[in-house]
Amino acid sequence: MTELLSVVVDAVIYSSWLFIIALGLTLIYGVMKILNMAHGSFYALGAYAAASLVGYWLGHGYPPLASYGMLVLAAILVGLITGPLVERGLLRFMYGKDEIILLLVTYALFLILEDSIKIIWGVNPYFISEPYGLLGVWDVAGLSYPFYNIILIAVSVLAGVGVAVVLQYTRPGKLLLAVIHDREVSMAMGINVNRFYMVTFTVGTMLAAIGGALTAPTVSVVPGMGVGVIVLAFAVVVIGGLGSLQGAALGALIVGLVRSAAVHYLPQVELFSIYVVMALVLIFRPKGLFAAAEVRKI
Amino acid sequence: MAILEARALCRRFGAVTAASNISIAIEPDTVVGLIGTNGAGKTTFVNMVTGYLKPDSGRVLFKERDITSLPPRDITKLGICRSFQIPQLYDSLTVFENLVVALGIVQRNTEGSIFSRTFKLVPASNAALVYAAETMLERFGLIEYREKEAAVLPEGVRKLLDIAVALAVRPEVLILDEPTSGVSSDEKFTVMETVMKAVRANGVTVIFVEHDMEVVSRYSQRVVAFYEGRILADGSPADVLANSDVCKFVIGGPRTAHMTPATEGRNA
Amino acid sequence: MIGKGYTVHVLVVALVVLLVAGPFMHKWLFMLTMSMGKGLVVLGLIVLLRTGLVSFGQGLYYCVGAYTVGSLGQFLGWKNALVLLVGGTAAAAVLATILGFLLANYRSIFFAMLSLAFSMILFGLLVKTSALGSTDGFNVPAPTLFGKAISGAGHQYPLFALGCVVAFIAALLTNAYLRTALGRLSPAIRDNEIRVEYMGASVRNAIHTKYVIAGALAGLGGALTAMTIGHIDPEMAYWTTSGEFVFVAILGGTGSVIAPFLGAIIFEIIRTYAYQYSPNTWQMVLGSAMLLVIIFLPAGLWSAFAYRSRRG
Amino acid sequence: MKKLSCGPKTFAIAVSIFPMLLLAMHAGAGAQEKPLKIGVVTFLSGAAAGPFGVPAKQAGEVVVEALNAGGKVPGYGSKGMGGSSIELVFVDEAGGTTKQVTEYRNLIERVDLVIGYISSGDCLAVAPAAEEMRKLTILFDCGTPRVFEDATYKYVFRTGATSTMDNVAAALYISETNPNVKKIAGINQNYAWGQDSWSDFLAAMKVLKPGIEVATVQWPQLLSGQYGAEISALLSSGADVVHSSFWGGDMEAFVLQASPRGLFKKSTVVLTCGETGMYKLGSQVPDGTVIGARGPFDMFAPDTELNRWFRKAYQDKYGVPPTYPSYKMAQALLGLKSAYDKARSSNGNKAPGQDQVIAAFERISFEAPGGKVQMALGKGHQAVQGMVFGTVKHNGNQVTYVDVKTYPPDKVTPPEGVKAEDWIKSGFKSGK
Repeated sequence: MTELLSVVVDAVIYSSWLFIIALGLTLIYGVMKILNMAHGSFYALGAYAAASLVGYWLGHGYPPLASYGMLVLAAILVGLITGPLVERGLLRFMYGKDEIILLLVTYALFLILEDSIKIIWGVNPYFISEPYGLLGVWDVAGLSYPFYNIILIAVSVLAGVGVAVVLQYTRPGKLLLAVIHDREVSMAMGINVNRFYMVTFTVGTMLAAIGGALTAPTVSVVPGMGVGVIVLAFAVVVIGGLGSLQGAALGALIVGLVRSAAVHYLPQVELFSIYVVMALVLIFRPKGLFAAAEVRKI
Repeated sequence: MAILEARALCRRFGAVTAASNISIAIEPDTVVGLIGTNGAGKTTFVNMVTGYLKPDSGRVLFKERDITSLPPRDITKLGICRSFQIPQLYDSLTVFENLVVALGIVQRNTEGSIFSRTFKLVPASNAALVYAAETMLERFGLIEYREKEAAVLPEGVRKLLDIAVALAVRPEVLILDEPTSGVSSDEKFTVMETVMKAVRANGVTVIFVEHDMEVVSRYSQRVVAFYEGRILADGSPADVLANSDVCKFVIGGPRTAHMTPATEGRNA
Repeated sequence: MIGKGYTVHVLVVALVVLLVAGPFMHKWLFMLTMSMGKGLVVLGLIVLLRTGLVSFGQGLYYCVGAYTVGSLGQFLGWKNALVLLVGGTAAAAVLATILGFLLANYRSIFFAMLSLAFSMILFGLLVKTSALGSTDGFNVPAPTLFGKAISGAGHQYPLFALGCVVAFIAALLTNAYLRTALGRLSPAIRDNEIRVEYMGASVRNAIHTKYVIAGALAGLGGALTAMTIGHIDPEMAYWTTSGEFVFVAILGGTGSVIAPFLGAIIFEIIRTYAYQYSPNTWQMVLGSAMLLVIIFLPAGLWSAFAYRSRRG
Repeated sequence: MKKLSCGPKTFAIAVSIFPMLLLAMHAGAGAQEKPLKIGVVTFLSGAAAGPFGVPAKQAGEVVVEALNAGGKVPGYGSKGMGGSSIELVFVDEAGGTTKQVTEYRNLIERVDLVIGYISSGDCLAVAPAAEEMRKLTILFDCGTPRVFEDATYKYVFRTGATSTMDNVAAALYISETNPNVKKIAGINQNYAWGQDSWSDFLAAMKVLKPGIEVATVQWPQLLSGQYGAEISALLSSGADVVHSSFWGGDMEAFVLQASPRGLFKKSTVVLTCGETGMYKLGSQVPDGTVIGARGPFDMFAPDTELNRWFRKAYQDKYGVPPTYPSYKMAQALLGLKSAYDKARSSNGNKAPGQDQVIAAFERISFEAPGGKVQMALGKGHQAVQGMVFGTVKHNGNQVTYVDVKTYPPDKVTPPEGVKAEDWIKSGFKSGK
């Protein structure tokens, strides 16, 4: 029983981490129809930026508690700089090309960013573990978890709800939904699709960066940390249904649960459990769990 | 005996009844016009006959064979082929290639040794195909567009090519879904003329959905009027077009051909 | 469309040139043989790409082909290169036929991700199989032809020649196939499946066939690569490997059966020099090369070599 | 969208040309007179670059600089190697075995011999290629015993001991320091390295402590970075000892995530590759953690003149102390130098040919910063060395090591011709 509880707790923590990243990915796909391979690099950028910023902050003996603010600030900076730069500077010239070409463009971007990160930060690991331990631990089912995980969960929920609210209740959000639903029509309606693309991509980048920034204190920030994340996030959004918000949430939860169950009961299969799940979901729901059925006029 | 017969076809989309108890028997070598306002159920009927939609109840017979549950490709193989309200072309291929693909499949399905048919190894660029394609282009006056990509063709030409492709499949029954919609009124008759010439050359039974009553009365030997998923009238053009209900509900009804795809498209 | 008259001529000339020049470019033989292996996989990939399908799981068949060769050599002591090539291809083809029943129903990104999932599952299984050396993999004994070793110390030419001939035949057959009615369906299916069905052809069967062809070619490529390198490991089934194949496919272009081999060779060259002169930023070099091609040669490197084709 | 307006094009060029320029800059580096060119293959990118690749590369530079200057390296007075000066050509090991074999074949066109390979997979793949191309190749770090168990090579040497000794020694150390250990658990990366490490450790424990109980074995993915669930499983497993062969970032992440959750208090954690993280992470590694350095390296290295020189030279040049990969690279270079100089003297002080060097290399024994190294196994091609483990004890804010135990080679490595697996299962039979 207590083990079951810890399975769930571990799953929730892992899922919320995954969701933040997948959210950005699914948002970008939903609006721009780009499956962004560089998402993992944005995640890594977030982590490195956070490491530098928090390192500087604590290095100068500023109040440790504020380092949480630094984490978020780092992510926002990365988003605001990288997002527009990439979208305006590169992607916008690619719109209208095949999804696959766009995917390879982002793959090329990923390769370039990986080395850029290396050039900027070098290959040695960065540590900023203070924020992780700072708040102490809490006990669940006889196991202690750092409070930091609660921040992670909170941010993740916040991000999800935030995006949902914006889409549902604000005018730009509704317009964005229109773009997601039918690009041509919304263009005809005179919506400035390009601006939406830039904003969406920036927000998506920011989300990836937040994921990275929040992970930084719990890991050693090293080159290639973003690579593994890409396929994980892909699996999540595909399971959930590309471009679907609740899909990403459910997908993350499923992946999280399966993984943590595997770890606790069948560690041997952890390696490919996620892909088995993805295959099974696609076999029974060919377009993922929350796929929008499209009507083909003839 | 009828070559194509629909028996009591019914189909609903949620609250909308797109077809209620539609029964038509069509004789070989006739030209039948289907008229009716938007949403009257013409396209739904065509879609059910050609297997794109399955009726909720009722049957479709081709030469007394039940084809209700067959997928479009099998129905096509049997000899019923259709054109589309929105031309369905291979946009990245040239006009010529569009035809070659179609002819290639027919050739594959009908000619060649068992082996080459099962393994589909009839090379698609052999003289026979090219010749066949050329003649089609000739007949439909598409020669000048031979090497143009379908994507860049003007709407009228797209319509023609769409029909040409349907005809290339060598159907015994050809169903044209609004052959002249989106075609400028002065082009309308040229389109129909070319089609009819080609059709007569092959001796094909034609069913065509049409909004333009002049076109209908000029080319059809028989007219079926649809209204709210029912058949309002069925008979010679003169009788049907004179029928009071038809005048009231169909011809007098809103003539909004330009929004046809949008509205009827949903049913498709 | 594909299959312009000159394709065959170019293939013949290329084969002759390679076979004749081979003995005089010892330094390059290995790299070229590798490119042939990679090119074969990509050749299969363009059959799918022309149909509008992208597989991010060709590594699955590449790996199956390689492991078949490896296992036959390691455990059954089979060394005959031809037998091994056939074996690898067959194994891959069988698997592709089975999975094809499922994958033929998928399109676009879902096709890509499902194929990726399958290859990652194989990767996981191999990593778990310590009998096959887990991630370290194992070495493949040098293949023989007519009883003679055709690779190894000093004389790589025979294997290189074999690779060229195999690639040549594969390219020839694929080219012929792409010109058949079914082959010509590829762009039609990509453009408009409904119309294809209304021409009396089964999109599903067409895609299934193409998937099997792609799988078989990937298996062949894997088999050839395994013999060339002499070592195999699960990395061959990892998604990055499959990604590289797509990369090469786009690099070379899908316009001709020659493009994959061209793409593979140029890819190898770029990477080799990037490794040599820019060991710290070789990824960046590859990435930018990709961008340049996508921007300036949207139809792939091939379009630069071929005379301006209609859509070039 | 097929055509692009001029603006974006020029921009795109800018974007993509920049790296090309970088490439061109690198291309500038050429060669002079006729030095001994050594290709050095280690990780310059990816997760293994920071902990292994770069420290090894830097050690290579330090040692070669000193050797070329001459008279700097204690015990290795003569200039260069076999008379000629040394030039290093670095290549990235990242990208998997397929790429590495290709790159190896390209590399040997440009160099006289090759030192390299951290990944066991690469070692296994490259060794046959080396034999085929008849090129002297020294494996300096990879751990798998399979290299010389599955085959014998003429042109391939390995100057680092196999990973067998890490885990056998770990088992010995545990059974001595925790005599009443009942339950053991493991968390190892789900690939060959992790699997072999665990199976060696487990087999050894079974021999040393019959009836030992396995609480749980965790197999997270390589570079997964998220170990929350695994740590929960380990915590609830109630194991006395947790074995982990995690390296680099994974090891560091594991420590960061596990230590606040009290795993290190609950059980004794053995980190067979812990050493690389200690300088940056020391404060985070709780007392009682058992640390290995994959040999008598770094803090476990003997206090010799050579070691003092190496530490100082490295520290002076790079501002950080050398870690075990640095030691292993130095070891490879010094072993090679010993062989070259020996071959030269037996060649009437003329520059020796490759075969003479190989003959001299076989069964040689030489001094390295880590102490004496003997090329005892694999027909004289595989080094053996002692293994050391110690326990972390914080002394104020300074990390010290207590209960440091050294195990001689014959205690932790199988005799010639015996597979490590069988040797362990047989209860470490000395063979003689």
